[in-house]
Amino acid sequence: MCTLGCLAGQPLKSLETAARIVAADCPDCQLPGSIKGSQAILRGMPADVDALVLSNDRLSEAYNVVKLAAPAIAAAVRPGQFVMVREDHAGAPLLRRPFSVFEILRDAAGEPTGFSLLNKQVGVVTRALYALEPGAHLQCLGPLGQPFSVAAPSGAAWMVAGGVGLAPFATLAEALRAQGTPATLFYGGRSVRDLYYAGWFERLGVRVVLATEDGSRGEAGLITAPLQRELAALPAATELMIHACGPTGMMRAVAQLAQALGRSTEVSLEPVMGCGLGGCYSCVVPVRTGPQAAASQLVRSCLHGPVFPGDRVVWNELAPAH
Amino acid sequence: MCTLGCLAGQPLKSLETAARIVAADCPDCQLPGSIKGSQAILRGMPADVDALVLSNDRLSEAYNVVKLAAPAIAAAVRPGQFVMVREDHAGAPLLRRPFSVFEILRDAAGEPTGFSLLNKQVGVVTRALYALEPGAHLQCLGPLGQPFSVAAPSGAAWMVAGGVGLAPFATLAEALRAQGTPATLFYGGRSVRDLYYAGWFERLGVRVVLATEDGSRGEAGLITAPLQRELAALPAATELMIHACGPTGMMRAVAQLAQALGRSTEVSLEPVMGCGLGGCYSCVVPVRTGPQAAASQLVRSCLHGPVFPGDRVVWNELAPAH
Amino acid sequence: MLNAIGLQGIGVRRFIDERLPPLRDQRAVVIVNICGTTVHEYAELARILSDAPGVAALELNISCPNIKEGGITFGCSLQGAHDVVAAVRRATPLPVIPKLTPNVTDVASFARAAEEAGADAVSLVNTFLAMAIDVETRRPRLSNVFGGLSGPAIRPIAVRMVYECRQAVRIPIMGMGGIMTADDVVEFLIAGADAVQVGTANFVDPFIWPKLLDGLTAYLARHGHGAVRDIVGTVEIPDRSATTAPQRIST
Amino acid sequence: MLNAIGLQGIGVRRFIDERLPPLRDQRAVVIVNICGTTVHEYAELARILSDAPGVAALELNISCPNIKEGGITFGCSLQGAHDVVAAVRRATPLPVIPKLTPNVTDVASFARAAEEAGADAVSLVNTFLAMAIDVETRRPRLSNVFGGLSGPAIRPIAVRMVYECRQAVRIPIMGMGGIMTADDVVEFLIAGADAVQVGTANFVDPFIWPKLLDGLTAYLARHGHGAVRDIVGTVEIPDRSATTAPQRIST
Ligand SMILES: Cc1cc2nc3c(=O)[nH]c(=O)nc-3n(C[C@H](O)[C@H](O)[C@H](O)COP(=O)(O)OP(=O)(O)OC[C@H]3O[C@@H](n4cnc5c(N)ncnc54)[C@H](O)[C@@H]3O)c2cc1C
Ligand SMILES: Cc1cc2nc3c(=O)[nH]c(=O)nc-3n(C[C@H](O)[C@H](O)[C@H](O)COP(=O)(O)OP(=O)(O)OC[C@H]3O[C@@H](n4cnc5c(N)ncnc54)[C@H](O)[C@@H]3O)c2cc1C
Ligand SMILES: Cc1cc2nc3c(=O)[nH]c(=O)nc-3n(C[C@H](O)[C@H](O)[C@H](O)COP(=O)(O)O)c2cc1C
Ligand SMILES: Cc1cc2nc3c(=O)[nH]c(=O)nc-3n(C[C@H](O)[C@H](O)[C@H](O)COP(=O)(O)O)c2cc1C
Ligand code: FES
Ligand code: FES
Repeated sequence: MCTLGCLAGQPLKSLETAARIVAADCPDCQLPGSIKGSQAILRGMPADVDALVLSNDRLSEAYNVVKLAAPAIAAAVRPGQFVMVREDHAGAPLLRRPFSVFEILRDAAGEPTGFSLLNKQVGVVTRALYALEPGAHLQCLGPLGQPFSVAAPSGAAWMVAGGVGLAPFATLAEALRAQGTPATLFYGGRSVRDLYYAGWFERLGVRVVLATEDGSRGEAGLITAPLQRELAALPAATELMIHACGPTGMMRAVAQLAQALGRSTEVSLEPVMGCGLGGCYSCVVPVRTGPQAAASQLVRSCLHGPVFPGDRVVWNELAPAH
Repeated sequence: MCTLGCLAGQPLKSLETAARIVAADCPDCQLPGSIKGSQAILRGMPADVDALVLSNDRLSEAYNVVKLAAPAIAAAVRPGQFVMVREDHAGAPLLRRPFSVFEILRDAAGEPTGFSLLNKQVGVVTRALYALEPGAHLQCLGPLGQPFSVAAPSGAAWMVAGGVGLAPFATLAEALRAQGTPATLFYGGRSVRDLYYAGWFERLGVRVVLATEDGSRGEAGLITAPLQRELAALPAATELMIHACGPTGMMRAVAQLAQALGRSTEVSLEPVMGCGLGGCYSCVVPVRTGPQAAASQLVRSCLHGPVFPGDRVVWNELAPAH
Repeated sequence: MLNAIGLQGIGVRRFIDERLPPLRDQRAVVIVNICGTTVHEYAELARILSDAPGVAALELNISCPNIKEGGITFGCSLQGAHDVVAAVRRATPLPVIPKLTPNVTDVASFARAAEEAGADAVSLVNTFLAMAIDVETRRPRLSNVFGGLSGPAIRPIAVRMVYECRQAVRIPIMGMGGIMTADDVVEFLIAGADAVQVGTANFVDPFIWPKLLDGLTAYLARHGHGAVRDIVGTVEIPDRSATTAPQRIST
Repeated sequence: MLNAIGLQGIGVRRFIDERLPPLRDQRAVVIVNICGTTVHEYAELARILSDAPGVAALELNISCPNIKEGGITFGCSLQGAHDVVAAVRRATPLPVIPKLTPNVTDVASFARAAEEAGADAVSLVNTFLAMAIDVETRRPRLSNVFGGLSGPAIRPIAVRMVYECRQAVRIPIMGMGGIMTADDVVEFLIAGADAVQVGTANFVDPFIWPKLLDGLTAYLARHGHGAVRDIVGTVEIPDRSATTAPQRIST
């Protein structure tokens, strides 16, 4: 209910001094409410970093990778979490935009110093991110959201990425490799021009399966085709967690394929997000209250996601098929 | 009347194609109206330069000098002309701000390469100009406005500057020296902290007379005191033009002193300007239709000024004495 | 931006004598914006301008927030708006284009009143009545206390109003309010404007015209349209059930 | 920003059971914003909340542009606004604070109607009804077609409305609309707001609260004031004749 904080949240006629203004932490969102005098109690808040742009590598006409100095975020982030980014130029939109943390950058001693964003131009802010020059700054708030669960070492982990949906899997792949979980990346795009960093994952020891709709790299067709074959071939005893990120139609197909074979999935949804902190309710998605439940409710994907169990998402209500 | 151009300035029902849209050059302002097809006829328009910030020299807590690369403007500007500046950051105001061209920057061969601004912090944009770092860019439109008349070599020229009103006199001093006119700068401020570049003018061969209200440099009191003394002492036969720029009260005093002794003045007014091109009418000032005329009219100081004969300004209507 | 410029017109006689001839020489299509303090004055201005060669149409400013008497008082009353338009309609054979104020509860009803009174088109929007205070001096930033808000801030409200009027009347609409880019021009056209005007953007960038025109031409070409009219009012209101993931927030 | 969030409340029962207790534990002063579709529903909500310990006041949302039925229909009719406030007034001993919409011709008359109906204060402004179109798809950017415009764009209009209401009523005013900085807070207070609310800025900068509070405290200290009330409504309307050079434009 606290989409608004009231600077003078007390009986109006007794509003006296700024120092007496007291609001409260409402349990409903992550926006801080508690302000005692001018001493804000902001424990547990994500960091808001004015991150220096170290480099901007343009991969193609649409994709680029921006490296940012932001030790506080890099040290805290877990696979699948995101940052809310603000681009500061005249005419820039007011609201921040959500981006997955892509690579973690480290110094020679292995300490996290920053992270990169894998960006695809689709509108105003993503165009500005594409045009960024080193030396510029980008305001980044994070890490935010619920991370992927990292599968137990005994099992296997498959990642299914469509296009820019690759972004959250760099950190996940590193976490999986760190604990020795065998990892596979199923990675699809329209054409070879939408596939990047396959070598990066291979060097990490991830098995990579590629597909392009136009057949310009890997198997011709949708990535769900090889996924389905391998799923059918996998011994039932092998523990498996499938993580998917990409177009909604792809994630839906992956979740339904897996569910039919009794496999668990986690999908990373990408609704439009206004704040990333639970304050604006722009990002609500319909999820079932239990795995089999008929009842569903709208939950904010910035707080309760962006990662959700695939079988909890009410796909029909999220994005009906055409 | 053309505060607005109409993208489809023709009978509405016949609006057909973008290519057929034709508007017109209205003689009333400098905004271009003539658009034939998509070929704009923009001859005679000032240059709009995305100028690189070469350096920013902070003279004090309030004053600074920003050097800008802008050959097109530097080559065209005449003493007393100004540029409209736009600072491009989120939250920056929409409208540009007027600034006098201060120094002309030249390369080793003497070719104009850019210019500087003498800036004093008073609000949003002037604060941003104070904070500028080299490497940033500033959008500058100019040169604009009517320049000072440069006195004939036979006569003398006096410049009277208050605080940041010094700005238009660097180019005027150079022009006067170039033609051998003896030049004096009367330069006043609250304290020594408001006086800069006196040495710069002296090195150019300009005689400099200083006054500060607190007596911390030069004569104690207002700059109009030494001005009045020297005016009274000047042989009537000596041709003289007095140029003044600074607080309105100072310019008014100078104009009235001079008029009483039959001397000519030019004052550079500083009303708030929204566009600098005659389009918005925010900058109108009351001027007499002739030197002795009782009748006055409102004219736009961006087009017909900022420099006006001191005896034409209707000071009472411009800024009544308190 | 906030302005309290007032109307700086030089008077109808001087306009006809001094401004109109050079415009006529350039074969410009001139729409004259007029403002009066009484119904009679509007009609009189219209009559005088009808006799001047080179005037293509009259825009009636019944919405200037910077003129105490007249202007906005007609713009905020349905009866007043109707009376002014009807009087000017009787006074001139020229196309009559009342310009509506956004400072009303239901702008579409004013468009309807204008159409019923015989307007050939409507223009909208004029500026929003607004105020800014300098916190250091505690004085209003404008000497006039109030001013008119224009520029990009008002665009989403202006687009909504153009869309509402498009549903309400059949006469052409000239849309405006905060146009800064060619995409903004297209947005007004798609919402239902037959033509657009651009004010504030000129002050920020005097080279805005060729940019808008080139951008508009490129947009039409890219989408396979030969004429502006092909996109006028073509906003697609999606069928709720067939929508993709709902978008609840923007910018 | 443009929003069509709708009202995502969890219902009054769950609010009382789940949200209120932890707020009460923190000794928070809770003002509950309620919205109904009939006068009866508003009164019923007020009655239920009056019995729940820990509610300090009720803000009546009679101005939400995102709810078709109710809300805005009360906010745009003087009689409707009066009736809702009067009914809630009878139903509760709690302070009643109707929240006014800016989408009207004369907001001050609504403040007056609220005062006459027994409101303890008024809040203003809610969002402006607005629309944005994606020019590539030609669809409205919001699935809902229309949304509410908030944020810095609307501030000069909101400040004007607070000033107008301050001249019209004696009850306290909660001002809001586009507050992003401490100077903006001060501007609303000087215009006549007794308190302010901040919405959109939270989404852009979750650390906005301490910044606003520190800035407000610094402003008061710098100007020698001990309390917020010392600056409420202190805008100085300059005497025309004694003014310095007139300012006709801003920002
Ligand atoms: C948790 C999360 C992580 C994300 N990670 C990445 C990432 O790593 N790399 C990346 O390039 N993108 C990522 N996105 C998507 C990215 O946030 C949007 O592309 C971006 O917000 C668009 O902003 P814009 O200003 O460029 O587009 P706008 O100009 O605002 O809009 C252009 C078009 O894009 C659509 N759009 C706007 N926001 C989104 C969105 N969130 N998802 C889908 N369509 C949208 C609009 O409806 C419109 O049609 C992520 C989104 C979420 C929610
Ligand atoms: C022809 C011309 C040449 C100028 N040359 C210089 C120069 O070389 N160096 C320099 O530092 N300044 C110069 N000025 C003044 C400068 O334009 C203003 O200080 C500037 O516009 C203030 O912008 P801001 O955003 O910092 O202030 P804002 O935040 O817009 O306003 C802060 C305060 O300054 C006042 N103000 C705004 N504009 C002006 C103005 N034009 N004149 C006086 N007060 C104003 C406002 O009323 C307000 O009280 C010049 C002005 C003109 C018209
Ligand atoms: C400085 C200025 C002067 C204006 N003068 C007039 C006028 O004389 N008559 C009129 O109908 N509208 C006038 N307007 C309103 C504009 O025509 C236009 O309706 C409004 O500014 C919205 O468009 P914009 O955002 O493109 O400026 C003026 C606007 C500005 C900013
Ligand atoms: C996402 C969002 C949700 C809102 N929800 C409500 C609401 O539930 N009730 C209400 O009275 N106003 C609501 N508002 C309006 C705000 O309370 C406020 O009146 C308006 O946004 C102007 O203030 P701002 O510019 O500081 O946001 C909402 C505004 C936004 C942006
Ligand atoms: S609630 Fe604002 S983005 Fe989730
Ligand atoms: S007319 Fe716009 S500044 Fe002079």
